Amino acid sequence: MELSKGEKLELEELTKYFGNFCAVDHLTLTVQPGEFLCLLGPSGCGKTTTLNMIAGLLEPTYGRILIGGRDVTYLPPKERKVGLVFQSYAVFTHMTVYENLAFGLKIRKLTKEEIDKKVKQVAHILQLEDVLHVKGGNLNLDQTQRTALGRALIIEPAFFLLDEPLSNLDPALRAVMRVKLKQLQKELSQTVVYVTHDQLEAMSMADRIAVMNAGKLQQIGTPDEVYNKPANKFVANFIGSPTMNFIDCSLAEKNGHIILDAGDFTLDVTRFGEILKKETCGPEVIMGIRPEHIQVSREPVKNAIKGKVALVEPLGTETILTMRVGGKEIKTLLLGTYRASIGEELYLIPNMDRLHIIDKKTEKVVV
Amino acid sequence: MATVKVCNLTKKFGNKIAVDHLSFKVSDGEFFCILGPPGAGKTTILRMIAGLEKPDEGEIYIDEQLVNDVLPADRDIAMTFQSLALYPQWTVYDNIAFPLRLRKYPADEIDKKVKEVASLLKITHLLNRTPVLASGGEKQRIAVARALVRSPKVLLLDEPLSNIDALLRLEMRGELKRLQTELKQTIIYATPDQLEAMSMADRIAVMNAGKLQQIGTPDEVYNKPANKFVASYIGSPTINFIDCTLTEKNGHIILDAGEFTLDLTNFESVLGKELYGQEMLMGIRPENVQVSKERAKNAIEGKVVLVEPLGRMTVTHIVINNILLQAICPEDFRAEYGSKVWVKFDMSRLHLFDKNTEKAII
Amino acid sequence: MDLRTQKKIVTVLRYAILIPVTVILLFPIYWMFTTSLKPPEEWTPTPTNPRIIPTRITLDNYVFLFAPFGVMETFAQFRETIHMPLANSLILSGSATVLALIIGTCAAYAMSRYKAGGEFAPFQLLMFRMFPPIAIIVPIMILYSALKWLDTAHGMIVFYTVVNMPFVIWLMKSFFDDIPKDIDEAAMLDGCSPPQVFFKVILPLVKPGIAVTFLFIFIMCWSDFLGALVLTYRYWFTLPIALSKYQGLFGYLYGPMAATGVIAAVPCMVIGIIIQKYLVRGFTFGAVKR
Amino acid sequence: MQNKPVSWYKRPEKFALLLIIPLQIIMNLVGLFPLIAEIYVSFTDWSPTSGEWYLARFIGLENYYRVFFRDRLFWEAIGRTLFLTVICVFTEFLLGLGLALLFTDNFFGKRFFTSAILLPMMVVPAATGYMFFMMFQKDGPVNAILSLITGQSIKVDWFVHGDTAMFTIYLADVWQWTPFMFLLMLSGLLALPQDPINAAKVLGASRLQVFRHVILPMMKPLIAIALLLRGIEAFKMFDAAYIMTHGGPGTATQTVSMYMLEIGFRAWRLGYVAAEALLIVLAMLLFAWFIVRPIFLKR
Repeated sequence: MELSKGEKLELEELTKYFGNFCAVDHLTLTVQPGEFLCLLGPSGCGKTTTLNMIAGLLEPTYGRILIGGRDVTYLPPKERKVGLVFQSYAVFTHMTVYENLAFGLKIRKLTKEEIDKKVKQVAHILQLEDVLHVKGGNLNLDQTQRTALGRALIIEPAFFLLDEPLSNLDPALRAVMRVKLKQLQKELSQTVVYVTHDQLEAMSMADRIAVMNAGKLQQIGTPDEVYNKPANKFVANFIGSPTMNFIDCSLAEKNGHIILDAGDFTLDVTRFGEILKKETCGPEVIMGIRPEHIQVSREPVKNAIKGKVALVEPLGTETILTMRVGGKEIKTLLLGTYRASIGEELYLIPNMDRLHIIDKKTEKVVV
Repeated sequence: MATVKVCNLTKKFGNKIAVDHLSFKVSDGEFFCILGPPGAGKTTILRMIAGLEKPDEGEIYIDEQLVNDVLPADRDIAMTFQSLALYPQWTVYDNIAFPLRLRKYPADEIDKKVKEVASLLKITHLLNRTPVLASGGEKQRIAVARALVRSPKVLLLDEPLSNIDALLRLEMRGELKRLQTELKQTIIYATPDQLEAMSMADRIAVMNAGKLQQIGTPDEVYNKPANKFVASYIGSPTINFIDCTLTEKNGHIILDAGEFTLDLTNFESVLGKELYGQEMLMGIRPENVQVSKERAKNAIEGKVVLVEPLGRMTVTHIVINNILLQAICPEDFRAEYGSKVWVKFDMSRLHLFDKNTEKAII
Repeated sequence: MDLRTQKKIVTVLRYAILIPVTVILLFPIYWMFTTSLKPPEEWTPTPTNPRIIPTRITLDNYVFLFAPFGVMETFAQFRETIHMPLANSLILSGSATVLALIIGTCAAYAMSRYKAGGEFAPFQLLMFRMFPPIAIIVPIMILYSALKWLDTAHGMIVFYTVVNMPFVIWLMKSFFDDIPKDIDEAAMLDGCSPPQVFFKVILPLVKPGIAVTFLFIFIMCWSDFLGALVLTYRYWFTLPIALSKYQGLFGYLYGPMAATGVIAAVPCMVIGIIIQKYLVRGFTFGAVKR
Repeated sequence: MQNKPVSWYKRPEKFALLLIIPLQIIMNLVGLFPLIAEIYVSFTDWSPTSGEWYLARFIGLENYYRVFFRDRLFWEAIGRTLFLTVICVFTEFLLGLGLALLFTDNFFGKRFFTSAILLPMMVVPAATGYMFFMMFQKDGPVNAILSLITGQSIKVDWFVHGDTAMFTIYLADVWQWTPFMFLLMLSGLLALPQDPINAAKVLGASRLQVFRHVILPMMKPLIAIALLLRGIEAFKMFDAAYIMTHGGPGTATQTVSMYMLEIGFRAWRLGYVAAEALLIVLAMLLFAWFIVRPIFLKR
């Protein structure tokens, strides 16, 4: 059997209302064949609703869904051939792994021999041969997950929909499964739409990430793009851990220099002058900088910000320092173990190339 | 404020040994973490100290006094539960005031103390509401406030941050640590999350399957793990383990991993002759693996299977034949699936474990 | 088939089944209610007129039951008032329910939290409830005839308390089990002694559960037929017995009989609708929650 | 701290004992003591009309011998009750499950229909008996409606013939207890995890296939409990049936409970009924221990 390759998925203006509540708002996006797309957002952002509409479990209020160019918006799930893997895996606990895998084929009335052949093949790919006759309820998490994958894979789906498939695993296993899943996707060149609220997972696996919030698409781009060039404050805040520092500032011009004034310190941002003039609505802005883009020095340095250590959190691989600058708190992330005592005065050196300036009104990232 | 000492503490549930001859001492004002995976016996330890569970063996001392037979109400210990166990029928104020009322404090003193602790934990605005409607983080604060209000000798916290979302957890972590530093409260804190333990604790007791694995400061357990379990449990991404054997060749001590060998002659002093020929487990943390796209002397060739750009760093998964390695690379490191890279280890940060006993040798 | 067409078909089918089923299910109740309000000439249908809708509504049937004069004088020789059975039902059901609740709630807490009475105690109670009541009544008959408790209020109250005890224990235990044990333990660490935990913290928490159990046990006592049939004869018989007794006396006076039925049935129906959500829990001894 | 004396009732074990003692007293007084008396009485020919129970004549195993070899009516009543139990419970289960399936998603009037369907189970069984007694009279509404539908004059005397009388009892039980099955099945359906059902849909299963292959197997434990509980209750069948037929015509609709009532409390042969009651209790105990307990404890 030649397993089918993934197909293209298009969503056009997809919208879903529950009563007056708009769960998904004019969502338009295209997933290319063989692409790994992550739908990332906090819980309640509409990603599960989107997924249910794609699978055919929910009827959209408005908009179209196309699979491989075919309009499936109002077709029942049966005619869509979507490989859906649930967060809970939803393996049939009363059936053996074999019966689980065979389910989709039995429904389609394939002959016993065909079913047997395909089940054995999929079981081989997913290394499920040893547990074929174990009941679904007696599997461990890892096997359960592979069974769920296999059950979806066997019907030769047009593409895969994965709903937080790793959130039930412990961190160590999660890291391993991330690698395995990604490898499998590459080898079978499947199209995958992967729903998650974990930005780390999205960053590490996706070809492209679609960030959603409150039913709206916030940004779509490669992991590097959403990390380095977030479109707005929401994306900047949601991606990256520990989260980006946000400091309310105002812009002012002094002697031909553009100054970012945070009250307790100022930064010279003349270099962004052109863009700032064009894009901001007023002097009120938010400065955003990731903790990993702030260096720390014990000696005074030019352009550095003086602060006091408020908290030291050694995490082994890295250390988080929380610094108090005037009335504000700024977090910095340093690789390795950094020893500092609480109350100690240190100098913070922000990496100006990595500085973001966000318009306070529109919350758009300007720089 | 008080000290806690447990000696030979043992608890069995049926045939299962939940806690196995555990001894430790927590000094006055210390932030002591009990770290371990689910089922390690963390909660059972806290429950025994609180008096909710009777130990099968061993003694518990609070301030050098044996408390094995003292009712929980009389031990002067406070504990927060994983489920928080707030009283849903009362307001937040009454929840916090309850322990004081039971102790027959005068009303004005209760009022003063409740308000004090509420403002300390920033929940003053919630006092007249029921806890049912509070958010996860707020409930957490209410539970801590209820525990702190009567200044107990010891505060036991059972996975207090496990039910709140990741962002808030980070914030609460800092706040709890600051609170403890301010109040100098003795805290015993149980958690399965190594990051929490590392960032907050003065000392960490790592537990597994009821047995104590190691006690030490965060630095000690991270840099000098006592055995394989501690090494693998602490640190994220997790440490790499590679099966290998120790041999001697021409006066050099050689670690043979099949795909590559390492010269360990520098460690001669700790590697006794009796270890030669033994099966070993080499451990190296991902940050001590250097990856280069260029061939280099003494570097080992491998193939990239996954690049995880995490923003501040890039975790690269590499296979050397059938050995899987994780390495932390600079944030701008990128490589194609399947491309060749060369790997070097930081030999000063190498760990070596006996494969049978899993005890650390280096 | 299109998702939207499928939905329409399902909707049509659903109502096509539900409406006739509901009509059939409600018809007997409807018939009893309307008959209790019909004048004598409309009690029985005729070949041409099934008399489904009464043409004239009257309260005579109820007056006939409560006041021994004035209405339907033709049937005067059959007259029996229902003051006594109604009062008996109220007194016996009320007292037995309170008694069962006090004893049962305490015991259920002890079983839920302290496993008092051993692991099998709750199940033994359940088995007790499985026997046909007639098999339980025989030994009680022996006891009561020895104690001279037959046809007495205290005899009936104790009887109802005992036969409904399994319901109280299982229901209350399921309500206690719903409260995490952590609450008890938190209260203990806050400084409560075990009695204080029970009375100050837990009991107020299960107030809704106690209310539900009270109503449930009340309808169980109120509905009892066999117990009262065997253990009472003259003074303490209850409404269901009255229904059966009068059926022999004036069985074909459908109007007054239907009125008696309505009086017996209404309290249970009202209570049943109030505690609808908990009925499953009650009848399955807390095994199935909703 | 540690030497403070603690009042005895504050010790957890003592307090638990204190809470459960009233239950022990009342259950043993009304449960255990009479049971012992009953066992004794079952070996005598006691009848309350002939004097006190402890003075009755001891006749050894004669009562038991008669139950097993001389009492055709008793075994007929058992057979009849079992037959009724099986067909009633089976019908109620099918109807209840079928109705419950219509209620798994939202539709207009859901609350009304739920309450309407539940109403019959809240009617006092004795009142149900009288309701059906009225309805199935020769000049009652059932005959009238049947006449209206068929156009012929139907005058069935339902309670005069054994078969039709049994049928009315069956109908009354189904009417009263289908709502209970409905409620149980509905709560079971609503508690089912939705993911496996959706998974089956996405894999291409039709509604019927989802029901057969996924919903039904997942409902199995609940169905077992429902059938058991209802079966036990149905076996006790008495109230409504007694009011409708009094076991008649003859003994054609006599259930076990009715038969024992007749022998024990109309003919006053209490020694003999004690033996029968003990046998039934014994049978139920075995049934409970080996069949009910495993199923119930699994929940």
